[in-house]
Amino acid sequence: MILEGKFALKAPIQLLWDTLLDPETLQACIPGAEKIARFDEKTYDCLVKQKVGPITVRFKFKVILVKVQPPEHIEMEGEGEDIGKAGRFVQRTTIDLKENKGGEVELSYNCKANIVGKLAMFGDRILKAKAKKVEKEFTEALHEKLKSVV
Amino acid sequence: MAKYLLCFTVNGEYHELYIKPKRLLVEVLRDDLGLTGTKRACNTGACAACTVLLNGASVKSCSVLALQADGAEILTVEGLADGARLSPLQRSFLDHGAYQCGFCTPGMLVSAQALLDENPKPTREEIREGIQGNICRCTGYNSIIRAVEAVAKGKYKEKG
Amino acid sequence: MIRDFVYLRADTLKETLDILEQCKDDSKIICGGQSLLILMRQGLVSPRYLIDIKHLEELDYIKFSSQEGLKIGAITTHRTLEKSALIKKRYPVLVDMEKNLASVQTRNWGTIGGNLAHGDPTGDPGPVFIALNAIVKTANKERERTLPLEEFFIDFFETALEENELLIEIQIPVVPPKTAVAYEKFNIIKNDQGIVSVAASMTADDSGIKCKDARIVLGAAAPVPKRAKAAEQMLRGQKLNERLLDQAAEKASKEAEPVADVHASEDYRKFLVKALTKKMVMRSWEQAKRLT
Amino acid sequence: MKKYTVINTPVHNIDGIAKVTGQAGYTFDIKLPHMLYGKILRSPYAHAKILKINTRKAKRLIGVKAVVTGKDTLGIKQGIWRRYKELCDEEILARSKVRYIGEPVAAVAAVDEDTAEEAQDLIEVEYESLPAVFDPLEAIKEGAPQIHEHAEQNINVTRHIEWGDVEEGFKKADYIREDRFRVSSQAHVCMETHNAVASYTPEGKLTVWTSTQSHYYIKVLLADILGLKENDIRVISRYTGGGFGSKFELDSAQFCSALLSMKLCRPVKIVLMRDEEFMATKRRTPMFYYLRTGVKKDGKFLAKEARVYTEGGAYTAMGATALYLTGFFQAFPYVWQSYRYDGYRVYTNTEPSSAMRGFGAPQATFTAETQIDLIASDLGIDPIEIRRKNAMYPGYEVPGQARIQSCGLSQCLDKIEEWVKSRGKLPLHRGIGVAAYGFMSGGIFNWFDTPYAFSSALVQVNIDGKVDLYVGSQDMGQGSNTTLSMICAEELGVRLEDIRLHMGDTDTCPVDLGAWGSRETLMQGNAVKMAAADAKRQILEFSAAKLGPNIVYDLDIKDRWVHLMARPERGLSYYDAVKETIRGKDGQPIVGRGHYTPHRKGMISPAYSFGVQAVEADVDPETGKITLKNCVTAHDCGQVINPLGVEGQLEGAMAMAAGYGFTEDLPMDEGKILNPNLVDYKVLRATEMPETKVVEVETYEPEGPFGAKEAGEGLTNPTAGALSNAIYHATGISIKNLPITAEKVHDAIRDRERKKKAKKTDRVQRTKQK
Repeated sequence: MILEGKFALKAPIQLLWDTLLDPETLQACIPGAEKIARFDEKTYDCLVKQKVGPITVRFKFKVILVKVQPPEHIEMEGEGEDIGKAGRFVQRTTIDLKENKGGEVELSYNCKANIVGKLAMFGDRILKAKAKKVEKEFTEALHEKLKSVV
Repeated sequence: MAKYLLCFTVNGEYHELYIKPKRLLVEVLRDDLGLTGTKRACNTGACAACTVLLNGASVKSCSVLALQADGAEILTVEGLADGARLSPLQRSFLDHGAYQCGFCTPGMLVSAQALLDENPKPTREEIREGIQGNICRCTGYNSIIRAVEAVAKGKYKEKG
Repeated sequence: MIRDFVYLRADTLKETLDILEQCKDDSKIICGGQSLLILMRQGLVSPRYLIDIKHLEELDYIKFSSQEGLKIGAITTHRTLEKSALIKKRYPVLVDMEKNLASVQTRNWGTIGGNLAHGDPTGDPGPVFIALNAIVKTANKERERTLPLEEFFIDFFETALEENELLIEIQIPVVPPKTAVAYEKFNIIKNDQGIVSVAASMTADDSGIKCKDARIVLGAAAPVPKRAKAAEQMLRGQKLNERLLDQAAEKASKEAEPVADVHASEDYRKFLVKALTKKMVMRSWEQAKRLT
Repeated sequence: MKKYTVINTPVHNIDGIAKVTGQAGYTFDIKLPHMLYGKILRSPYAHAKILKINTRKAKRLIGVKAVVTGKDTLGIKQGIWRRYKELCDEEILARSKVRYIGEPVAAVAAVDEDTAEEAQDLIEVEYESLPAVFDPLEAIKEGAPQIHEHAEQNINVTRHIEWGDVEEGFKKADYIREDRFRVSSQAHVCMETHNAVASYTPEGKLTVWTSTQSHYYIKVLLADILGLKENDIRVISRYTGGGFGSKFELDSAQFCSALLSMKLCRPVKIVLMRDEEFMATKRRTPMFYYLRTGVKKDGKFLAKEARVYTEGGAYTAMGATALYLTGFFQAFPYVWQSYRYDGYRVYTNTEPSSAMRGFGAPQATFTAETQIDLIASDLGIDPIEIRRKNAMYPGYEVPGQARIQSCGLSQCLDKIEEWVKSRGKLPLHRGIGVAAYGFMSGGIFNWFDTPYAFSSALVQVNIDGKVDLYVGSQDMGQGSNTTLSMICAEELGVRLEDIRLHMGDTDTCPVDLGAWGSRETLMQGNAVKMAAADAKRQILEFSAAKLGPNIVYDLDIKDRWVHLMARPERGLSYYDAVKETIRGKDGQPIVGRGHYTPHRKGMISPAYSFGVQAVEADVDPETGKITLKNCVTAHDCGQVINPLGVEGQLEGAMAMAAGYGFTEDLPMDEGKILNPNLVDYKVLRATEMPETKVVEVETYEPEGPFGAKEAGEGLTNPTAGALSNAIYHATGISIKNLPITAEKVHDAIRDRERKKKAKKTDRVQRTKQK
């Protein structure tokens, strides 16, 4: 499944860039994030809890920054699995920052995510709906967070 | 994990069993009582191969906890015939070729029986709706519908 | 694989609520279990305690009075509703809805309370009961409370039920005069869950010319059964004509927030909402205006 | 005297009573003393290297008896292509690399299913994810990830068929039409999922009970991959709960249970769950089809060019045959002056696509028949007329490919035309679509490299006149047991109830290649007929002395009466004749043997069935929803053996094929099937089935037993095409992308409206400008 979108903020691009890569920002913005730590320069360790009705999953996964071109472009890949073995999660995300006229920065993202395992049995629709919701909450939170920094 | 007492009647025979609460009705029928006529084919409650009658109503035995059948009367495909004497529906299924691989047949027969018990003179449309929950991958259903219709029209009244 | 659990069953509602209070942190209620057991089999839900209420006869009833309307006990099966002469006479739309809800086997064992408490936005009863202005009654050890069904659904598979609460009754208040309700779902395989569904309740004014009230509820078109309030507003107080119907249907389709899946795209679902809204509003209106 | 006393009389299947009473025992029902339960761990990756598998934790779990991985195998790549080793490319338990989501990587045996499942979660597999490719058109591009070392640009197999001068044909054509199609996948959905119980004993013998279409194949393939002798393995399959092509290849349940049992010397049972069945038991081959067709004004077919790319998935499986057959049946059942086919099977990181009922022909028939209606409509010719004009006929030779002997296609067209006319004027938004088709009666291919006859049978007549019939074929619901018993009874001159058929056991039954490619009636039927004739000859030889005819050939048996053909009233009881014969043979029972292997019958099959189907459907112009109303089929299967069986096969095939036409599909996201369950995978239900009618067109097939040929598999060919034509006639819209969902129809109708509107405004504007 593909999630993509963009939004714009009035802020210096470097500041946005730094905030974005900060584990604290991520932990604050990713819904259900229980732990996000930087393992090394390129790797994050994450634990994210998600709930759909009676189903709760905890995804333990690594995110690796495969391509970093400050302050404009990041590509990252992540994968991991639910602690209860309900599914395995793989994602590839690209984020682009672009300075527009008038000091505005446009942030666009494209995330290809895939879940396999028992969870996938539960229904493509619900996973997609949930992902969409998580995406919305994340971008809203990020938007807020970034606004608060600038 | 503690086991619980399950008392129920299956095809007229009374049983008392100690089972784990997570056991499904289909599992107890097949594994504990050896009534393997009842099949299981989807794991999502979608195919109805496991249909049995519970106090006269058709249910999917894969979607009923065995303990919930405590005190109930169950009828499985093995209970349809009386010794060597097949039920009207069974005879009609034979005559109409209403089965092929036979794997869905037990569930199909029980569903059809439930339909006729409730509505002895169903229309063709009602028959279609009555067996709608049961998947058959072989026959294309129409021979099954003809078989049920024949029974409804009284063609199998005489004892077989 | 279903993980082991402790099976709990009490003889009365009161005792059941006591048990629920004690093990609320890690328990699930099972009634018909038609949805729950599938999740448990996948290993997606593994409660420590499973509380069985299937046999609680005190919750198995259909009552009607002209003052209070309809009351349905939570463990009433779909099939009981479908075959009830009372329901057939007074709420034919419910019989229609039930006849097309899943397979006979599921309807024989599954219950109305279980269906609603599962909180599946593709469920059939949700939209119809909301159109009928239904209220749910819940109880915990301490108290009972009621809330509109519309507020009961919170998110995908999430309801307003607290961990220590049980859904015990569904009520349909007295239906205003000259009111009719229609419901239909769109699917390819009959009795399958709807790709989308729409319930519409129309009330005609005394003269039978103008729409006095309208309630339109969309199923499988959002994380919860969703009222198309803007569309309803367009109809209230108006004389119905083709153009207005089209506009209202268009509005309802804009209010829908469907998600694409293997069965249909977002656009197609929105289109279906439009088509079904028009059809259901028309159908219920035609009935409503003729009522006395 | 009636021509036949047994065949052509409707009878219920001989295993019917067992099936309607729930007594029929499937592999799924087997429980052996001391039996363990196995589960298979599968890859969550579409393409990855296996770096390490740690089974320690799993093995430590109480109740777990063994865990096996690719390292415990001989690492032999297997496949039915024993004559073409490069096509044997699947290990079943991957050792170093996985190529699709669902590929087995480890298996565990434990005391019960739950423990095995728990252990599965404790096996730790370290993968290194590799770039993957899912679309065949992407996979053939330069720089695409390479899935197998030996296959550059991921091309697995190519096929070419050509006759006549295609270029010349196009030059002569008055009208040329090009179309592109995308034909989707389909899941088999056998009601009994793939399963096996394997029991290895210290004597070195392995017994495998399994739900299969070919116990002989399974036995030999297991021997190959386990390093055992063929005859140290016994494969038993009494009842098979459905088989539509996926059950004649070796599967993971069979292999893993055998491997575990050999390690433990205990019986191990593995039953695949429904999601595994969807993900990893192979599926119908999706295809990209390009068709270019040239015809005369009057509709005479001149030239056709077909180019096909098939989505092969991760392994060859039986996909190479599907590639060939789709090319062959693309030109069927018509006379083409020239034809050229180029097919490419491409590896992708998806579940392997393989044989499924129709074996490439449904894809061919859908595309060809849809295009024919478009051509007919473009030229203003009646759809049945254009088919009649080009129909194959008895004695026609498909150049270099096949020779048609019996062919009732024209009669089928007549019957269908009659029915279509009887429908009169149709209501609005309703259409009738027609499709013609044909299919083979058993494949001539011996990719398996068996030295045995393709089919053999043994008939033993006992002292009480009862007959034991031993066949190697497999009844998986299609009713071959009954058909074969009827053939035996007819030939021998006894009644059906005199026959006791034995099948599904490699220890006691002679070899037959199994139930696939519609081979049982003709091939196994011929073997049975020959065996019965052999036994009969022995009885007649002894009877001759008593009845005193000129020569033995003047005698016959019918309905248990041995008699002079010229004077049927003169004869003796069959029972007495049998007793005399056995006495005369020094007390030996009467044994007849028969076998069949097609010789000099072209490239494909010894005989072909033909038919025409009409589908009547409603299309809701608003939502695009399709409702099937009627389906009428005229089918030429030669001499009908069991009318009840034929009817059932035809209706069943139609239901499956209709599903293929408008509801069934396996959509994927990066190689992951999105609907691997029966809730989201839409199989037709009783409420969606239209009324069906079957019209038998009898012909006599010289190569078949009593003139019989295929009935049942070929019927999966026409429905999608007939439906697509019905939709076309109802709406004017032709959907070239299966399945024809309501949404696709809806979108096409809206699209057309928009274009019409745009044209109109365009015209209005231009008028204004003027």
